[in-house]
Amino acid sequence: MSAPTIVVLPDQSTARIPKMNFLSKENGLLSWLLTSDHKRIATLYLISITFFFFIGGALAGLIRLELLTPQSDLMAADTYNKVFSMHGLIMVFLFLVPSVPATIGNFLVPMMVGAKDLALPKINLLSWYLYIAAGCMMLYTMAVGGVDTGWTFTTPLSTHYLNTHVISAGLAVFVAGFSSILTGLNFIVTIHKMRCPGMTWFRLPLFIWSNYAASILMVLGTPVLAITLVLVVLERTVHIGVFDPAYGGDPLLFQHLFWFYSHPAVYIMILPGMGVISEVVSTFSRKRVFGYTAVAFSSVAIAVFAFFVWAHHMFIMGISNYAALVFSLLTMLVAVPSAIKIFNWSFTLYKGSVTFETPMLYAFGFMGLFTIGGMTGVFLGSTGTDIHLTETYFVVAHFHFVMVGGMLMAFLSGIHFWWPKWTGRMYPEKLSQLAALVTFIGFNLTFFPQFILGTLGMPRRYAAYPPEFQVLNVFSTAGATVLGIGYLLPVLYLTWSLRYGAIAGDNPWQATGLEWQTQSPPLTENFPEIPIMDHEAYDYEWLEKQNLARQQQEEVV
Amino acid sequence: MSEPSQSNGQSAQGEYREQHHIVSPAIYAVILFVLLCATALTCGMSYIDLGEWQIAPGVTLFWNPVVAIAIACTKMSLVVLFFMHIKYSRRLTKLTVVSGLFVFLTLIGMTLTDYMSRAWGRW
Amino acid sequence: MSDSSAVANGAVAEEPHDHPSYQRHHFETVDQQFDATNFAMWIFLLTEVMFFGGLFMAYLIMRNWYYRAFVEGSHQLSIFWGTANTTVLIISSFTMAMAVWSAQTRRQRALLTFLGLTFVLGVAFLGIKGIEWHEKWVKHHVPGIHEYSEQAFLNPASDPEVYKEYHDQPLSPAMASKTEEYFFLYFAMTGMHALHMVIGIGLLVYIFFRARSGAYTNGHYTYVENFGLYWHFVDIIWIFLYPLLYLISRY
Amino acid sequence: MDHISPVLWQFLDKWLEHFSLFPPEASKIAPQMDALYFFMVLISLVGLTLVTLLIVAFSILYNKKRHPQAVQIEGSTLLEATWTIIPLGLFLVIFVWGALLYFRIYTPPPNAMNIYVVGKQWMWKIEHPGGQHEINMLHIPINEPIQLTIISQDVFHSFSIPAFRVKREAIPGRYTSVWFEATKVGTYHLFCTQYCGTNHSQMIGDVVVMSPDDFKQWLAGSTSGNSLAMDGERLFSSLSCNACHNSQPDARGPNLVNVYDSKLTLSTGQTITADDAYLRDAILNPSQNITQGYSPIMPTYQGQISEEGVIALVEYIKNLHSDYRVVETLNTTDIPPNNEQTAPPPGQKPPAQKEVKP
Repeated sequence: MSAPTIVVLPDQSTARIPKMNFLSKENGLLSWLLTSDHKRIATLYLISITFFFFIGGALAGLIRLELLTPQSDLMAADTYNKVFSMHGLIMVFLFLVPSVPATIGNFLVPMMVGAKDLALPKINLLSWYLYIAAGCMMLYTMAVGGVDTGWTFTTPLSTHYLNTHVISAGLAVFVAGFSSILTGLNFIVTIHKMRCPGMTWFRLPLFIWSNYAASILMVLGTPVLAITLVLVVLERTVHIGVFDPAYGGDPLLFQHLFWFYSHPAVYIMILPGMGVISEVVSTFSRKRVFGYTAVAFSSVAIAVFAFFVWAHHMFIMGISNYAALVFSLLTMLVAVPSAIKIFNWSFTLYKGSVTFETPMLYAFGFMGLFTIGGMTGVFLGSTGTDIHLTETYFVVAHFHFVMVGGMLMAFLSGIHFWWPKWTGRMYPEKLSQLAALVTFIGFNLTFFPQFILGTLGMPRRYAAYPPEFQVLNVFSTAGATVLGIGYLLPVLYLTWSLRYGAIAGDNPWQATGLEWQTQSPPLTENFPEIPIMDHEAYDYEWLEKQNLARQQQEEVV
Repeated sequence: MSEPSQSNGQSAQGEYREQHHIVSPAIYAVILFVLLCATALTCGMSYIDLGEWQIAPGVTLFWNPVVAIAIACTKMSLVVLFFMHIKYSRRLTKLTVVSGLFVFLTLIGMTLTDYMSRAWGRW
Repeated sequence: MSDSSAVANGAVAEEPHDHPSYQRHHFETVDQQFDATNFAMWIFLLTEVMFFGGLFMAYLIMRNWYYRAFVEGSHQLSIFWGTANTTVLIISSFTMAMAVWSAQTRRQRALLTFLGLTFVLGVAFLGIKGIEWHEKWVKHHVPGIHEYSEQAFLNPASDPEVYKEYHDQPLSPAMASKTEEYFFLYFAMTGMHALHMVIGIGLLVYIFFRARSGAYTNGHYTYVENFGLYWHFVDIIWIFLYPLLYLISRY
Repeated sequence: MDHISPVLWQFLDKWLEHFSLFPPEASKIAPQMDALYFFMVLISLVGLTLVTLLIVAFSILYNKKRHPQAVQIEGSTLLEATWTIIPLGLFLVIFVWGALLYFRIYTPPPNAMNIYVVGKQWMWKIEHPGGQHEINMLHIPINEPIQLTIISQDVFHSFSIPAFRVKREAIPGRYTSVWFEATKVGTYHLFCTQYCGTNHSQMIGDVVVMSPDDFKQWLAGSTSGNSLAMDGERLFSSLSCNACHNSQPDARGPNLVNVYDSKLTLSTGQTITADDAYLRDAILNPSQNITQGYSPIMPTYQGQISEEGVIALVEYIKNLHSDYRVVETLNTTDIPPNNEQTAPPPGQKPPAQKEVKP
């Protein structure tokens, strides 16, 4: 079957969802809450992070509404502070960090390496429970009055000058941190020790490489945040500590420790997204990723460099100018691998045979927006311009381009791409393409004006602002509404498709990954018997041979 | 961190054999003895003033902490190598340990680049 | 990390014949299971290193800024109990290693003895720590919660048994107040370490009873081995805390 | 125009009235900053168009209808090298350019006029050397380098003047400094950009750039009578600093005449320049900054003097060029030194040797 249209759905009249699959194995709430099956845990994660995403999103909506007018008239200043703090905390620690790794990654890593499950299934479940505990603590914090430190817990503000619920928020982040440590640990072990026969490092899908890199960051970075928050909580409770100058501490020490995690955290958030894009772009251009090794190693390079650049968040904070130089230089180095990836993806299309299903559209969106996000990162990494642009809306726009424009696009792309594998059913194509378009437009309308606002000098975290900034803020708010619709649509039609979607069959995209060579939804142990990897990753000739063989069998029968 | 040579997790059974290397109690006993001696040594050392070294005006290195840390590191490596069987375990595990120390030193070192150069131009 | 290798679970029923009872269903071979869990333990210890790393960083900065305060603060610690504790912990590390050895060589009685010894030594360590902490409490050297007294540093002579040993100069009020930083770090670090000890002892009890039922002397000693790694790690942390907190210029 | 809804009309009106896409360039550094800014904008645009072009072109040329069968390509080391080295080169250029700018902005020229800024929740307090105090306002003369010495008395703040392209964090317990030279008369925004608590967004003010004459007038008009240094002098005597720092040969404290900007040797053997930061530190944590040859008898003034007080003292010491003032202060004051703290412990005869070399 040379060059079919990619989506080859089985004959819908006869097609059935396989009787035996991980969803139907056992029923009952308990079978879900006590499961050690990575696919079920991934599903649990998917539901919970979606929940928190929409809470965070609602808060974002409030922020945009408040900023519609120059005065702080919708809500009082301290309410506004609480709203954006909770938005930051929930989005960063309860959505972005676990988004791709804990859901898509959890679902795919074992299948992609050809294992029955993650190396430590119970630890995996534990990590979900930790996440839920963290979520509850965060909700508790919000219920009893919220916290207004911003997600950065800046000392001495957080330890000494605020009387909001810093402690419960801090502990929530602490617990969420451990949940992501356990996920990362599980991935590293699985990728090292659970690969099926023939699955060498350079036959791994790039999704695995990028999740591996992200896991390294999770495992090594997060504990530092954990201990830092413990010190903050201690300082707040016993009124002596190492961060408040009033006690002889050093607030910059907090900045160092905090950003030692929180900068790598940015890569924890974006790397898995990059992995998704590699898979999607390859599949829908029917072509091996251009420069496989380059992309693979650029992920590892990002992971390694990530530990050397954190102080570029502190250029104006009175760190030594010479240290600023060192960190700025290293920041420039870490920017390169991202550029490499972008170009490799675009060249994957070259001489491919490209189709434009929804995941591909999201992937295109990612490539465009991430390019902007990355380049504006260089604006902020260069010490000179950082002085003018940092702590303004330019920063806000920058990291929303990377996080929302990058990671969220990748997340949606991945969800659509693996939805048929996950549920065995297709989502409505046209509608989802529309959603992708709406998201893209809404996103740019929301966040691009903020670059200009930042250049004009509008500081971030302002409840009220000088009137000349209003016009652009109105644009931004308008865009936010569109964006909101763009995010609501997928939830609706994906839920709809659970019941009414067309039966997908094993491999609707004709993709080459091991996960597509098993039934969908997969068995609890993923494969009838442990597969043997006898070809390179993204080997479409191999796939076509397989298909031919299967056809002949069917003819024989 | 990733080791292509380690590549195939499950097929290469041979690699697992040395995992089960059993260290004889005699070695453990020797290590214990050395560790206790080192403890006594570091404790005694702290009562002697080993003096200091003027690297640059304002930058002095006191020998006591240096020696104390050196001894502690020796003890650590003994524990890691023998009690924790690193000496007999696979390259991947060794690599893990090394990378851990590396990142730890990164945290310390890179932070110190700030603290140490803050006063530059002020003396 | 430990539990993954702990108990056999139902899934073994798939092919009961060539699978030992303790092999988890998703592993191909026992070796793979051992290797994976052991590696997982090491990764976990990595995170632990970074966890304490933050504390060591803070300690480093504060010590360099307030050296005198740290010196005289550490003079308040009992070198005797400190050294005793180090010895206790090192020996417990040895007994733990021996426990692993007995599990490897399938000696159940020896295993139980050594686990028992390790447990006793661990408890002894906490006991000694308790004595030391109590002493600080009595001297009002617990920062924050129990009104802190700088008397011993403003006027060392007021604390004779320390004074006759070290003849400390009185600290200026500015510096004396910084001794609180020293004790904050002292309690943060030893506290965090003690917390790890408590967790360790808890697991130890669990292992002990599982070992009584012979769970680790049938060739499957992974759990003991991994727990050993954890125990040695806690020991290593103390090996560094000892010189950093106790041995700041005793001369 | 009555058929347009008034709301929409208001909006259009606002749009036309104040809608700007770029902040005014009102300082010497601003054009240099913008040069780099636009250079990077250019690079980003080139990069973006390149990626977009590639994607669009390939999607058209190689979409399924045109190009049903994909050609498998491994990759190309040459291309990889290209898009590794070219971005790297550009980034390094940006790095060097930015670093130059950074050092220019954060190293004030020696002839700069020094103005003190104290940030507190939620206001900026400005202290002119002439003793003029302002709140959330900063009046400065045009075409004259101005150095701001910034400190916060509670949490992190950040002193930002977008029109000048400068910004500096106000750190509790430490002086930071930034400088600029205004080039356009006018009134510009002054923001606190570091989140500092409830009324963070109220911590804004105006920077007024005036012609030299207007500035002189303003100074004369808004002076509080005595200069910052004189405030400092008053504080100096009321705290009876002069009990020890009386520049007598047998003084218990080092002589402060001309101490500013001189090299001091501390008891730790470390030599250090007595700049604002050092003086502040020496007042608040004397024990860590003992001049060689003196005993650590000075009590800490932590919590006893407000940041403004410290600034006044520093300014006083700065302007202390002859014993005359100190002696004067000595005579004018009748407050006895509070001896239980400042008296040297018995058995220690403080040496009379002076450490100050002008």
